[in-house]
Amino acid sequence: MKIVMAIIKPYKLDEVREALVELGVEGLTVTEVKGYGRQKGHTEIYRGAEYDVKFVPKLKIEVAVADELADRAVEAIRDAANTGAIGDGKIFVFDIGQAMRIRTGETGADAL
Amino acid sequence: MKIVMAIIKPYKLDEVREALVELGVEGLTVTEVKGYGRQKGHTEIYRGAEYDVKFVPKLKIEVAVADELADRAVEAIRDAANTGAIGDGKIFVFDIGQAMRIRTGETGADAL
Amino acid sequence: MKIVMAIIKPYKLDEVREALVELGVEGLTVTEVKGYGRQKGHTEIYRGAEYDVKFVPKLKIEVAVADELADRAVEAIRDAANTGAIGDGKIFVFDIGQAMRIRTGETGADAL
Amino acid sequence: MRHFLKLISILATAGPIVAAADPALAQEAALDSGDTAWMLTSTALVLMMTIPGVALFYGGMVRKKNVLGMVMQSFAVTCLVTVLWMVVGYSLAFSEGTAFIGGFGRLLLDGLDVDAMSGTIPESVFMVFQMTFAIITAALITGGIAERMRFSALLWFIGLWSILVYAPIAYWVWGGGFLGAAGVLDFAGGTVVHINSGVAALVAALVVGKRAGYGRENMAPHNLVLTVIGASMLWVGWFGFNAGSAVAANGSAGMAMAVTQIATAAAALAWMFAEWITHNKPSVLGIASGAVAGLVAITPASGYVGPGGALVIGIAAGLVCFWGATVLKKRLGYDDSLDVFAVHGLGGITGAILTGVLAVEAIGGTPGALEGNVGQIWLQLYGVAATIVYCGVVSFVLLKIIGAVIPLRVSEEDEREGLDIRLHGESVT
Amino acid sequence: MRHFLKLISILATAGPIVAAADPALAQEAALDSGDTAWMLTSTALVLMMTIPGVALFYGGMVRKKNVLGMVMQSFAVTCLVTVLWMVVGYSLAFSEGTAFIGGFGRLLLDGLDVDAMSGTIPESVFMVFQMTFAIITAALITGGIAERMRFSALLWFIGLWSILVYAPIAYWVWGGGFLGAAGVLDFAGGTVVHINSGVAALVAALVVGKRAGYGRENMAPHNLVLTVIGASMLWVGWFGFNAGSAVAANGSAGMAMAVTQIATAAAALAWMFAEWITHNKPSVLGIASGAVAGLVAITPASGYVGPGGALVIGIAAGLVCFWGATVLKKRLGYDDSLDVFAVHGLGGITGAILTGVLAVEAIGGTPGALEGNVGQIWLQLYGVAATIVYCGVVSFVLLKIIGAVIPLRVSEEDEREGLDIRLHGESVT
Amino acid sequence: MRHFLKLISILATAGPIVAAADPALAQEAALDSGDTAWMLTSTALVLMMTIPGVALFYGGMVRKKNVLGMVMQSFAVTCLVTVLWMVVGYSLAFSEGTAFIGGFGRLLLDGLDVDAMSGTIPESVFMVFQMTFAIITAALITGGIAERMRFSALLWFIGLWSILVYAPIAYWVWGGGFLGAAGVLDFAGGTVVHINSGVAALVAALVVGKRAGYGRENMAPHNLVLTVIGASMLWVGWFGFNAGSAVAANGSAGMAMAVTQIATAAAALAWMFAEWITHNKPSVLGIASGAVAGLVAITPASGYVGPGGALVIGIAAGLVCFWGATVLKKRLGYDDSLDVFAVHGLGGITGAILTGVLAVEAIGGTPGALEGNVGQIWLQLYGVAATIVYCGVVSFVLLKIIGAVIPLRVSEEDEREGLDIRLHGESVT
Ligand SMILES: Nc1ncnc2c1ncn2[C@@H]1O[C@H](COP(=O)(O)OP(=O)(O)O)[C@@H](O)[C@H]1O
Ligand SMILES: Nc1ncnc2c1ncn2[C@@H]1O[C@H](COP(=O)(O)OP(=O)(O)O)[C@@H](O)[C@H]1O
Ligand SMILES: Nc1ncnc2c1ncn2[C@@H]1O[C@H](COP(=O)(O)OP(=O)(O)O)[C@@H](O)[C@H]1O
Repeated sequence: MKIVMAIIKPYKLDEVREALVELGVEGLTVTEVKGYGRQKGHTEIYRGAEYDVKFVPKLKIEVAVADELADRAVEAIRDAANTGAIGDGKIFVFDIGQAMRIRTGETGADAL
Repeated sequence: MKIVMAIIKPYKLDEVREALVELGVEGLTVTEVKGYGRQKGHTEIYRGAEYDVKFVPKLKIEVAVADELADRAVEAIRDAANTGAIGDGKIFVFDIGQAMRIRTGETGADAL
Repeated sequence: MKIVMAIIKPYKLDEVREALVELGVEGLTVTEVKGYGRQKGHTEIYRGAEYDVKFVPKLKIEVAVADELADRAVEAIRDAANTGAIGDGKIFVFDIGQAMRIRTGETGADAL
Repeated sequence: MRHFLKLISILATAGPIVAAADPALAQEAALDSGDTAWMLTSTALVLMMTIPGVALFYGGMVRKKNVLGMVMQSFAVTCLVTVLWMVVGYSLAFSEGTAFIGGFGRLLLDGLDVDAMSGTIPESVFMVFQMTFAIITAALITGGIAERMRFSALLWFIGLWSILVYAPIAYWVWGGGFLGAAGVLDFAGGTVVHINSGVAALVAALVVGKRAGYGRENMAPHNLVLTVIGASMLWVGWFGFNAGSAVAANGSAGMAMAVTQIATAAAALAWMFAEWITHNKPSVLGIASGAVAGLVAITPASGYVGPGGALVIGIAAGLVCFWGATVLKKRLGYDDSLDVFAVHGLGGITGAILTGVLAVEAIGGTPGALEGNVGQIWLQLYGVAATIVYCGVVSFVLLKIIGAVIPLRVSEEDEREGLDIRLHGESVT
Repeated sequence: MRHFLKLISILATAGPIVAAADPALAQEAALDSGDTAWMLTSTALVLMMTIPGVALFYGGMVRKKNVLGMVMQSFAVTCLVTVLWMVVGYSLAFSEGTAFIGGFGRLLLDGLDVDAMSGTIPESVFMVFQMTFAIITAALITGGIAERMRFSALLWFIGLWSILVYAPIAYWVWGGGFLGAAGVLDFAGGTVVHINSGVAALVAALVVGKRAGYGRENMAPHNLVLTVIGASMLWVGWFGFNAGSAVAANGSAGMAMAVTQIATAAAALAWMFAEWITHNKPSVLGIASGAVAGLVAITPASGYVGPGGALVIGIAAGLVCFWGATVLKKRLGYDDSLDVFAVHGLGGITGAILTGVLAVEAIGGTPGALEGNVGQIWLQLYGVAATIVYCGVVSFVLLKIIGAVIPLRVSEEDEREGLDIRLHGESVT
Repeated sequence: MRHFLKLISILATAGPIVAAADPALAQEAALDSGDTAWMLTSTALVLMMTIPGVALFYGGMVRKKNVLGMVMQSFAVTCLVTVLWMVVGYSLAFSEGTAFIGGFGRLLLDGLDVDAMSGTIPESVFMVFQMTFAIITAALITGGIAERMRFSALLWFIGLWSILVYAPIAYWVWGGGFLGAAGVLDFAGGTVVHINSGVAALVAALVVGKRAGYGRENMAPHNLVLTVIGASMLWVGWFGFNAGSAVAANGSAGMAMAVTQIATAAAALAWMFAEWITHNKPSVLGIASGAVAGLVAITPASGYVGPGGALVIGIAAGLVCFWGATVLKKRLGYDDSLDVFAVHGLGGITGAILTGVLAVEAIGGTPGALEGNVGQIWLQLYGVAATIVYCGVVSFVLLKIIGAVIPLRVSEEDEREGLDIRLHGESVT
């Protein structure tokens, strides 16, 4: 099994979720994060003081999938999250050794 | 070493933490996340507009443990977080190649 | 490729980011987390009720780097985040199988 | 009531000759410290309705990324209208003129010195009291174009609107103009303030267009606690608005306060139960919206009806505005973001008409249809129609002209990222 | 003081015969615009104490998932009690009746027309002023059952309670009933408002039961900034509450305001230092709670004591209520979520008794124990006991009856997820 | 104006002989219920300026970890100054004394009984009204040392300061002291309140030192919605501050309200446009700061200038304070965290001087330089200088003495983690 972890623009969440669900994915977990990268932040001004806000709000999506689904999940996320603009984000994939559904104790692909 | 990463219901945090501490775990890291899965969200109504909130608040726990502790940590989390109801969450386990304690520079199992 | 994941004290973020940028890292992702460990939390008192807040605010930094950069990234983070006080945090490193830049579809080290 | 007092004050301050000629009149124009105390207070209360009242009521309803931009609009409108009112608005609305517009006698407040009187209170107080009405009317409009209008375009629109739409309509009803003369009843501003702002907001929402993602994306209010604070301050401040419109601390003010309280509570409960029945849950946004609907509807009636009439007006307003915000708006498909038209426009119309039905001669001096004076309903409709037509047309033209010079909307990227950061360089953490 | 004024007003408005017979009395009943101005203002201030005052004071103390439900309760209670007061409450509390309950002479505000007077102010103003007291008393109760009571059951309870408990007790003390007649001193509502709401909240907390997880889970207040705003508005509004209870703008009102300010500050400091000493840190919740405790305790005394007495009452209230909220509550183990009993119940009792000790004849016309009138303490205890017993019993019975028909509590799942989403379909982001 | 009234009231209450001797004077001292109503209201309004006004205005500007500590300071200062004012402050500021300090005639409010008068209002009301001025002046100072001062040291400083600095300066100007006698004009507290607090805050900021990380770390305001609420309440409450300083409900009060409104709006717009031009974006913090700058600057002038003068004062204050907060502060490098000196100090100086220029004899009885009385400018500068020197020196000495006993600052760890958790054991989630 693998975890596909993607950093995306926040307003793309619904599209990404729908794309994954279409693939047959039944669950995923989302975290609010701040990203630093090529996309620039903004400047805030308070009376005399200027603050460069270097980080941009992003969402991190983590979805655990069976090995055979991983590539299609990556493609699905890419298609849904791609706008062609700087800051669209990244996708990383890594292996997991075990998965368990807490409610039932099922493990492996059944747990997803 | 491994990282055991669990998605749980928020109010189970204290029980899970205590179960892990009993096992000898000395640290862990918690993140507020939103989960999508079999458990349904809710509907919010504002004047005429209805919004389906598809995501449910969850907590993600990450705990790095020595290899030999991993299975027991999974069991401990499962026992503490299980309510038998849909949405209890998942546990994933993956390998880490290195760990370091920033303060001392210790690495490996000593760092945990 | 590897992901270097560090739990640090919040006010160290800027120093850590700068240290990584100096190394040539071009992006990273930050998450607000709460940590449990040797560093104690605090007690809050509300009228008669006392609540032990067991968790301490921390930041989690995730940075994907080419294999050859991983060790230097760990060192850089360590140097920047180290204050010598309890609670400075941890660094974990794990392998990723794939990385993709959503905007361009580039993969591997080019995606970072 | 109000323009009557105003007339008296104009007569009374018309010069020492008049005053000397008629001692009874002169006496009416003597300063009453109690009336003055209440009007000073009312002025503070009505200012509080806009800042922080409307600012919070609206600020809580937008998405978090736009909250500062939203409260900024109420605050900036307050400042802008203050200066314009001093320069020209007050003169156009309350100095002697034709049937349609006041004159330039009070330009830059010329002649408004420390002894000038308006009835039993200093004219300075009357001038600021009326200013706070001009302010809130303008601020209410910002709810219609929330989350997308360019700040500079908004300032131009509001500035011109307050001179070209608000001042004339205030004059028509209270300043000595044709609607007041015809006998249209509007105690505290059902037409002047609420129908006026509701129509302007609707026109602006249509001209500026819908928010990006409207109907698809989640645009839920980010913090209804702010909205409840705002609604509460509107309610409390409205005592100054309605009871203050008696321009005296007397039985008329007392009764205006009583009916305001009753109608507001009734409307809030009506909306709450209507929502509870139709959507299964009573919401805090619903009850707060209902309260504002009740406040709006009782406004024109507050010096003319009794407690029973207030109950009827409240229930009617709660139901009509609920229908407007949940059914009508959906059906017509416009994006009046914070329902200014549904609450202030429809609420104002409901109140204006029911004033004609429920007015009690013993209270405000004019009987309504229930006391046999059916014609009052037609008079009220006349006032409503005049306001809707004039406000609608001029607001539309103004927006088109401004839009030809500056874009009315922010860029899509600004809208996406939020007005707070993009327009004002600030954010709430 | 108040029921005395009320009596005068009843006499004075009893008919032209009386008035004609005694010109001095007739003069007392003439409208005073200054008094009216102050009472209009006071009414606005006391309404502000509940919305947004109590709403925020309480809203900040609950967990985030329940904040909208909490402010909703204050808002809905305001609306409900307004309508009930208009329909029947005012008549039961302030129209002529027996020793125990008023009559039906003012049902639906019958006869309260625009010229009706109450002392030197319009009766309409007096009626709304008193309404705001009925509102806040009911709203205060919601702190006892916060975070778990079913909204519909709460509305039934509050509605019946305001008719069957509040109105009679108000009548006993101020409306012409037996407690006032006996000489019990309660200037602005120590018994009627505070002991009453405190006892009702305690009974409700016991009957409804503890919150799920109470004593184990972290139930820390989610946003004390809201609580401080609420406490501040309570403080400011309380000038209307206490100084307004003089029903005039005179020296009595001025002194009531002065002693209110002093007692409040003293109580806040007392609580703060007590906490600083015993728990090592002065908390903002502590100082705000202390201020409210002081406001509560000075309430019955405010027209009767001087600055020195106020200082004593403030310090005593701060310490007693601190002890109640931190020691007594723990020992007895009930879950009065937001300490309504500790602050309003105990604070009210402290104030009622100390009024008997510290009253100054030269100020309010009645001497206290320190001036030799020891019996006043017993009278005060009599008032306290009557209120506790009647309120306790009727509140209990009401809750049991309602609970037999509708569950008083939400389901455990609703409680876990929060009232905002589950009962009202909304959330704060 | 004010000390003039005060003198009258002292004369008038000096004993029955005086009163009997001069019926005209006696009549002036009769209670006026309208004036009293307005002063009761004004007192409530000015209290609201501090809690929740200043508390929120400041609370929103600090980082989230310090917001409770910040609002706590305003709240605690309110309580502390209340008690000290009652004990000694009022006596020192307003009872008969030398040219430099009042006497002990009103220690513990001795002799201030329910019938004591101050002009046409009860002295109790005058005493509390003045108390609210002492409160806000002290609370304003906390902005200078925000986010780093030890709470206990702050209480010591504020307590001593209010006795040793505030009370004397209030006496100099309003209580019968040498500045008032010399003819320095300060209608509502430009020197006494604003220059005073601004200078004290600057001195404290310098003595206590910069915040850790100042100039390097992001110290952006965490929630400007709170700041806007605060600024709005300051604005609304300022009607009580300025129009209340007429100590009557009359034309002077009315004109004071009008000029307050105009100057505030003008200053807010001036700051907003200045920022828009120089930093490309109009910020909500900017417009709110500008409004406060305008309120400050019109304070000394409010009973003396007309609408035109108000416009000039407003624009000048907006620009001067904008420059102070954005340019001067950067250049001098001090860390006056929330710009108390730039807004209150510089705004107060601007207003004090322009009062000397723009005063209109027909309004306040004294002509300004524009009406030929150039000497008034020198008088105003004299008042400014006396305040700056005395306040600066005594504040400095006080801080040095306190700092020798208790550390003025929290530990660096406390500062890092935030005052909320470390000093008060609470946090906002
Ligand atoms: N090396 C990295 N490791 C972890 N996250 C990264 C890395 N590089 C970029 N990111 C994340 O991806 C986001 C987008 O990256 P950015 O460089 O701005 O644009 P793009 O992906 O289009 O080149 C960043 O905001 C950050 O959250
Ligand atoms: N494939 C997955 N990848 C990542 N997270 C998942 C996945 N499936 C479920 N989750 C997480 O687990 C939570 C619980 O899953 P859900 O399907 O609702 O219930 P259950 O685990 O009881 O079957 C989800 O809210 C989500 O956060
Ligand atoms: N085994 C672990 N797994 C995951 N995170 C950990 C682990 N141990 C510590 N942490 C994280 O590192 C932080 C610092 O750890 P702590 O024990 O307080 O201090 P130190 O790292 O200096 O020994 C914790 O707050 C927690 O977030």
